Amino acid sequence: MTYTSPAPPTSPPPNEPPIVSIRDLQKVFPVPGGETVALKDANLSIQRGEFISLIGPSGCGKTTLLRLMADLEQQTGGELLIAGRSADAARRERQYGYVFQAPALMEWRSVLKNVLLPLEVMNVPGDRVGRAREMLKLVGLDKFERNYPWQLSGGMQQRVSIARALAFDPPLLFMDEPFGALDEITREHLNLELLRLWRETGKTVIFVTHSIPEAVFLSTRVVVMTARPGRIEGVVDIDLPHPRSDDTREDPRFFTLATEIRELLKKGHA
Amino acid sequence: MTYTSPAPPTSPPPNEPPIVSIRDLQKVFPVPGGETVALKDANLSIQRGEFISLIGPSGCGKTTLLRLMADLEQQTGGELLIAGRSADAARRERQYGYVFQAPALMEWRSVLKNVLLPLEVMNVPGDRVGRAREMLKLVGLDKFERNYPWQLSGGMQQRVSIARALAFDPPLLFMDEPFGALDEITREHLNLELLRLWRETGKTVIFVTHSIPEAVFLSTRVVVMTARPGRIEGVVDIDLPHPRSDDTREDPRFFTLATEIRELLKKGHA
Amino acid sequence: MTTLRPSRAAGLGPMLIVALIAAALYWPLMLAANVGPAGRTLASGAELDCKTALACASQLRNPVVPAPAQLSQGFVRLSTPVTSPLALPYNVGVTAGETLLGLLLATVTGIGLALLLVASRAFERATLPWLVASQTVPVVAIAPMLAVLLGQYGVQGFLPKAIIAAYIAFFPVAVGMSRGLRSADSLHLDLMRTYHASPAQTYRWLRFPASLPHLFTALKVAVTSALVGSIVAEISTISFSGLGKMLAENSRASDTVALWVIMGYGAVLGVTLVALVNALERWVTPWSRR
Amino acid sequence: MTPVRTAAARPGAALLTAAALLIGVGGLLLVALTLPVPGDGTPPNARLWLAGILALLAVGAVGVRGAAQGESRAARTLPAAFTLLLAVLGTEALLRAYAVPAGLIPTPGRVLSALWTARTVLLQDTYTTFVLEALLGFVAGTVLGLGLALLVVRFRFLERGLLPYAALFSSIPIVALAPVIVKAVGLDWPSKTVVVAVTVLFPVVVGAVRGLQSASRLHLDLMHTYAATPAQTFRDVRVPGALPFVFGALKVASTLALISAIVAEFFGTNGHGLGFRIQIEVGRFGLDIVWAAIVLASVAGIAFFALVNALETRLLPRAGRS
Amino acid sequence: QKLVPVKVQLKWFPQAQFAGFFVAQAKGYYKAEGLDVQFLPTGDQSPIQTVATGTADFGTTWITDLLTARQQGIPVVHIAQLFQKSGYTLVALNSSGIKTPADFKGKRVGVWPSGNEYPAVALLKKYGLTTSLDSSVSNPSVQAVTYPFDPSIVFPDKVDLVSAMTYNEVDQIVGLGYPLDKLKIFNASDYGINLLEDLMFSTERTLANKNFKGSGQSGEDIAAKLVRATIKGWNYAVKNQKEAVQIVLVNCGNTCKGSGTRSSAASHQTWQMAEVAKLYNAGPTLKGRAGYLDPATYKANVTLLKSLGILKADPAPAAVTYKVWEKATGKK
Ligand SMILES: Nc1ncnc2c1ncn2[C@@H]1O[C@H](COP(=O)(O)OP(=O)(O)OP(=O)(O)O)[C@@H](O)[C@H]1O
Ligand SMILES: Nc1ncnc2c1ncn2[C@@H]1O[C@H](COP(=O)(O)OP(=O)(O)OP(=O)(O)O)[C@@H](O)[C@H]1O
Ligand SMILES: Cc1ncc(C[n+]2csc(CCO)c2C)c(N)n1
Ligand SMILES: [Mg+2]
Ligand SMILES: [Mg+2]
Repeated sequence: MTYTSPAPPTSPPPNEPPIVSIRDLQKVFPVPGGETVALKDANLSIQRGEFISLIGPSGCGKTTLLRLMADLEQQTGGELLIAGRSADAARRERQYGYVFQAPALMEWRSVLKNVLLPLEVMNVPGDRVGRAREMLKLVGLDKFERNYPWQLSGGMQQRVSIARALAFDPPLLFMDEPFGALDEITREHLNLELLRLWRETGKTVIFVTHSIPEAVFLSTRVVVMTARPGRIEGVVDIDLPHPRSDDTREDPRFFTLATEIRELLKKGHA
Repeated sequence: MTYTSPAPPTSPPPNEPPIVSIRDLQKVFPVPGGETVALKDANLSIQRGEFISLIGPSGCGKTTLLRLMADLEQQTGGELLIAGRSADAARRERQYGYVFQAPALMEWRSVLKNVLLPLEVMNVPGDRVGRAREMLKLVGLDKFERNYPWQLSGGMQQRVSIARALAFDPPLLFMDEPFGALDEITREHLNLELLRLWRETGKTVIFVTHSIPEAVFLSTRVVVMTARPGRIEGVVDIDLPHPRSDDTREDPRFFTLATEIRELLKKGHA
Repeated sequence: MTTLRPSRAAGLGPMLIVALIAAALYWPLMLAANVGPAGRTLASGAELDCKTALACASQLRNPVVPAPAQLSQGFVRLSTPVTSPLALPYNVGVTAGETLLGLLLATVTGIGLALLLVASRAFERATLPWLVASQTVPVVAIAPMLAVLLGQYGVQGFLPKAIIAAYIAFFPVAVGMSRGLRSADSLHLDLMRTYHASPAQTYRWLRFPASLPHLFTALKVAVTSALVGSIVAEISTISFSGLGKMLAENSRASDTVALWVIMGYGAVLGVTLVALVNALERWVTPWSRR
Repeated sequence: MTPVRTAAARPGAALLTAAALLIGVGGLLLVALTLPVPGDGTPPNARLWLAGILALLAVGAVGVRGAAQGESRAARTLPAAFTLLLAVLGTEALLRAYAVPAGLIPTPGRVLSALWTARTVLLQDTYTTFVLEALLGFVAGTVLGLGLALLVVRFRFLERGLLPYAALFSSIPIVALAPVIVKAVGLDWPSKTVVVAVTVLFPVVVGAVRGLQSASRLHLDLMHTYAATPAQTFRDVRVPGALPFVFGALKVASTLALISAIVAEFFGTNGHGLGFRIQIEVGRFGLDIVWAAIVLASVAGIAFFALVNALETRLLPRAGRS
Repeated sequence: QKLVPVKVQLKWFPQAQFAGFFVAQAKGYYKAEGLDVQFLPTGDQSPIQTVATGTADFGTTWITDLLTARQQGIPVVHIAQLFQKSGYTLVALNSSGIKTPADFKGKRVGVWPSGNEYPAVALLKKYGLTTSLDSSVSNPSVQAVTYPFDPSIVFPDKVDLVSAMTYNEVDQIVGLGYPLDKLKIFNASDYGINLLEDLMFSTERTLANKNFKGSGQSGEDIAAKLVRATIKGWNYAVKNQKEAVQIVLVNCGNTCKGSGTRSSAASHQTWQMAEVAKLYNAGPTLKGRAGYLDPATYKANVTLLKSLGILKADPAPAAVTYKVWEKATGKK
């Protein structure tokens, strides 16, 4: 795999607008006999090249926030800019890839063809099949390229969906609990691969996870959310050095940060 | 909540047959142009009152093993006995509850009605609605009883499905990554609740997880599996004292056991 | 859970057993159905080759339900010589041809309409009620008029029947296909949206494949509709051959037994056509397991 | 997710819509009135008028499109009404322009007046065909069909042994079936009711069986773990999942019922019913009454369809988001 | 030379009822006139519709059909009258005790729909009887039922009287096991209801066409040739009935066999040929004017139809032309 422009992580070019800028963002769902406030007064600014993790109790609005940024849902209040433009414009420019919480594979396509989908839709030039195979290899499923989704286990399906999102090499990645259904070994392997990709390509990643260690290990910043109404409880800067490795987890600072996030989470839960 | 018969964990009554006994169990799926060996030469014996975790790489056959025990799939080889009877007989006696990897809620039923389902089907006497509400409270969703499944986040749906499996108080519980989609705080809370339930009721739990700490924290034994063909790589006895609490995680033995499992897993991955 | 579902390759055994039971029940049922008319016919002084109502029940010239011997004679009479344009095999072929052409027309129209219905809310609102209405118009009543209208432009023979067949077959296709096009999973639609796929791309890569199961379900309904349509068309418009033509002729000639034999051929043709659609479905959608 | 465009939100568009509708409908009305009724006076130059009529129809279509914007009640119902109006006026104008004899195709105006002048007979016929034959037959066929579907799903043997024959029977056209049933049951309305019941039966069986078998695998697995009785699985999983399919089949059956009743009347009547009326009037070239009867059949069919539709929305407040 | 293609719509399935046409075709009479004639088989559509829209050039039908069509503005024109007498009957079993039309009161009568019910209605009206076919009557004295032509559907268990053409359905009823001596047959013509049947017609447009299908001949000329050859065919057929039946049998599909499954096509068509010969050999034909529409009979028909309320007024004179017949036969 060859990627160009290895951007320095966490140091955006000066004067560039933040890639994500959120002001007083709000999302209310109407439900029979009332409404659910899924997100309230969210404020956040993300610079190009950051790796942001969203963490928070189940039902606190993480998915909702991602969907708003991806222009899959319309906010009911506040302001949201992606790379200085509207979410809609960013989507039109194919700025981001999205890994859904559920695999969302197309049952009529084989594994390989599922990964090929974005390349075909976007008419990406070059050896598409080669590229798709490369991605499958990355997630350890190169041997399954001819299977259909229903012949895979839950975790395997989720990995295909990760390969699909990476296939067209978008500058921004939204990932909704991508590694939730994976075993720790596979997960750690993919963590490292993701970090390498991020480092080498200068992508911005916005990542939902339930694992505090994972959030600390991967991120430049961790956004901690609280439930009902969903709010941003706090943002923790992860000042661990890059590149990270298995050793990072041994760093005492790692432990401190994890505890800090843990406390924030507990506070949100109460 | 009142439960009778608090059985002493890990000490089955003498002469009782193992609640699960597996010999050379095998499951082969036919796939176009070949077959997938999902499970091979599995041998395992589980005593009443145990808490067994299954852990292993994605696609190694954990779900398959659970489905075989639950009589949802027919083995292609070997022998399988539940409480000395066939899996079919055990199922007919409503010996177990099953939490699927996906929530599998019925979209035409509200949250409360979903939890009520097994009580209605089994014609459980007494205050069913009260019981269902109690279970929803346990998983922190008592405020959502009138919502429909699609109005819940992924993790919330999974919690409803846990409440549903617990509702009819089965002696044996199969749980397929029940906490995978939950945040750490909720997860730890539910871990403790599950352990309490297990301790107080003498249930046998067979639990699939990807989290090594979770497996160690919860189990009496951890079964480590390897992928393709799915095999049992090893079984680790968790000799940590009961009842367990947050302090358990500080126990040096906890760390040793986790590392042991980790090594086994790594071995299986290679 | 494979054990809970019947496999496609279910044996022919049960069908055979049901057929045998039906065969065993046929004789008594036939007698029961015919004994009344036979008795009344005898009572009215008709000269038959039989004396008692029971004896006559199996040899009425125009039975309510024909006797097996009558059926088999009728079958041979109407099926031979096999290559004759007056015999059933050739006429079945003609009707099959009209039906398939009608189905093709119906499929093209139905899919076209479905695209319009799904693409334009204005179109749906303006026309859907009238599409439903078009199906409440009795074809038998308008088929002759339609054939006459087409006839003056030189459209005669095969084509008017196919068009009438298409008239009743397009509707299930349109409804099934629009349901299918709308059946795309919302997560998949979201996915295509994140790719900023054009509507055409969303159709090509998502809506079309997702609609195939619905389309085929509809086609199975449509193919029998088309068959009924072409038979009706043959009866009610100028036709030189076909099952409908034979039905009309034999009904004018009071040949009840022949009607049963032709109906039998029609039913077999219907099942064959449905099986054909099934085979096509399995070929087009290899991913579907069941 | 696209923002909803409403005519109200854009006054310019609303004005344009109104103007287009006015020109389309008013123009056609004017044309229809200017042209002589076929038979009165000299036939006009058809080709010239054709161009004008098509142009007016096109303008009207633009108006209909405009009227369909938004989610108001009017936007839902008016377009269909305007389409009908345009179609009726367009047909009237075309038939006049081409001076088509009333004995071949009557103008909508004549059909309307026939509807009025023959109203008592036609209403009586509608009662016979719609209520006695179609409705009763539909109910009987549906009840039987659902019962059969239950049996078929309950006993797998029947599914394999009987269901294939259902397909066999459903491909027997009514035109072949009706004479046999009329012969067996008689010429009065019950024979038509039986024909309707038989034709309704098969779509209902097939739809219900398909629906009952469409249950999600995971849900069936779940009930399996509860060792639920087949009856319970039925009630809690299969039936809720089957309802959409059953209603789909019922909608098809509702239009089928009416057509079958009419067609069956072609094979013998005691002088009542829309099918009888159509048949007898065709022979007299009273095509205005024929079309009036067809219109009534259509209206009854649509009403029937709408009834089933309303029942569906009532019984299935679908939880799904679109 | 090149033959002019001509399409003729028959009003029923091929059988001896159209023997003259088939004989003319087989003997080459049409070809001799320079015509290439194709017979279109019947369907549920009326011959009027096929001819009026130009799907066929000429057709056969019966008088009521033609005049009611004319009344509804369809410009069809009578050009030749083949059958000079009505073959319409109502048939009862002798055992029913029905002796005269007056006995029909309170009985069930089976009639054919689609305009074929008029002779029965006329007969009943003549005896002061009303039927349920007339929707303005509240207490009809005769219960009429309609059915699709095949008498075996209703006779004798569902109706007391059933419609039958002398040349077809009567023999079908015989085939059901009721020989003629068990039947009471009411011939409509015996009771003064002589609505004329098989006639030839075309449209004003076709007849006025100066260049019929590019043949250089007028529509009227073609019509005359067609009528001439057809009459020649008919004359031959009624004289050589055995041979005519053989020719007919070649033309029929499944329809010639008559009632039920037992009687042979040949014997049924032999009967039919004999019966249609009687209808052909009547009135003007006996005076050597075959194909001529007797103005007196025509007038009587019009009067009858007006009294029944079927015709509201006298038909336009253009409904009938004698020019074609005159051109064909050279007679006046
Ligand atoms: N379509 C909807 N209609 C109504 N309520 C909704 C809808 N979608 C989400 N919600 C509600 O919004 C809140 C936030 O949901 P969201 O899916 O964003 O949570 P989440 O943080 O992703 O949770 P999880 O970790 O469990 O996936 C929840 O309370 C949920 O019930
Ligand atoms: N119905 C099936 N047909 C064919 N292959 C199957 C089927 N179900 C499972 N498999 C295969 O069996 C193997 C084991 O699957 P299983 O679902 O048991 O894995 P798992 O351990 O639960 O994985 P995960 O942690 O990802 O859920 C996988 O390789 C999968 O592809
Ligand atoms: C064999 C035979 N049977 C019935 C008709 C129908 N038909 C034609 S004219 C007419 C009216 C009689 O006055 C009727 C009933 C037919 N043409 N040939
Ligand atoms: Mg979520
Ligand atoms: Mg699994």
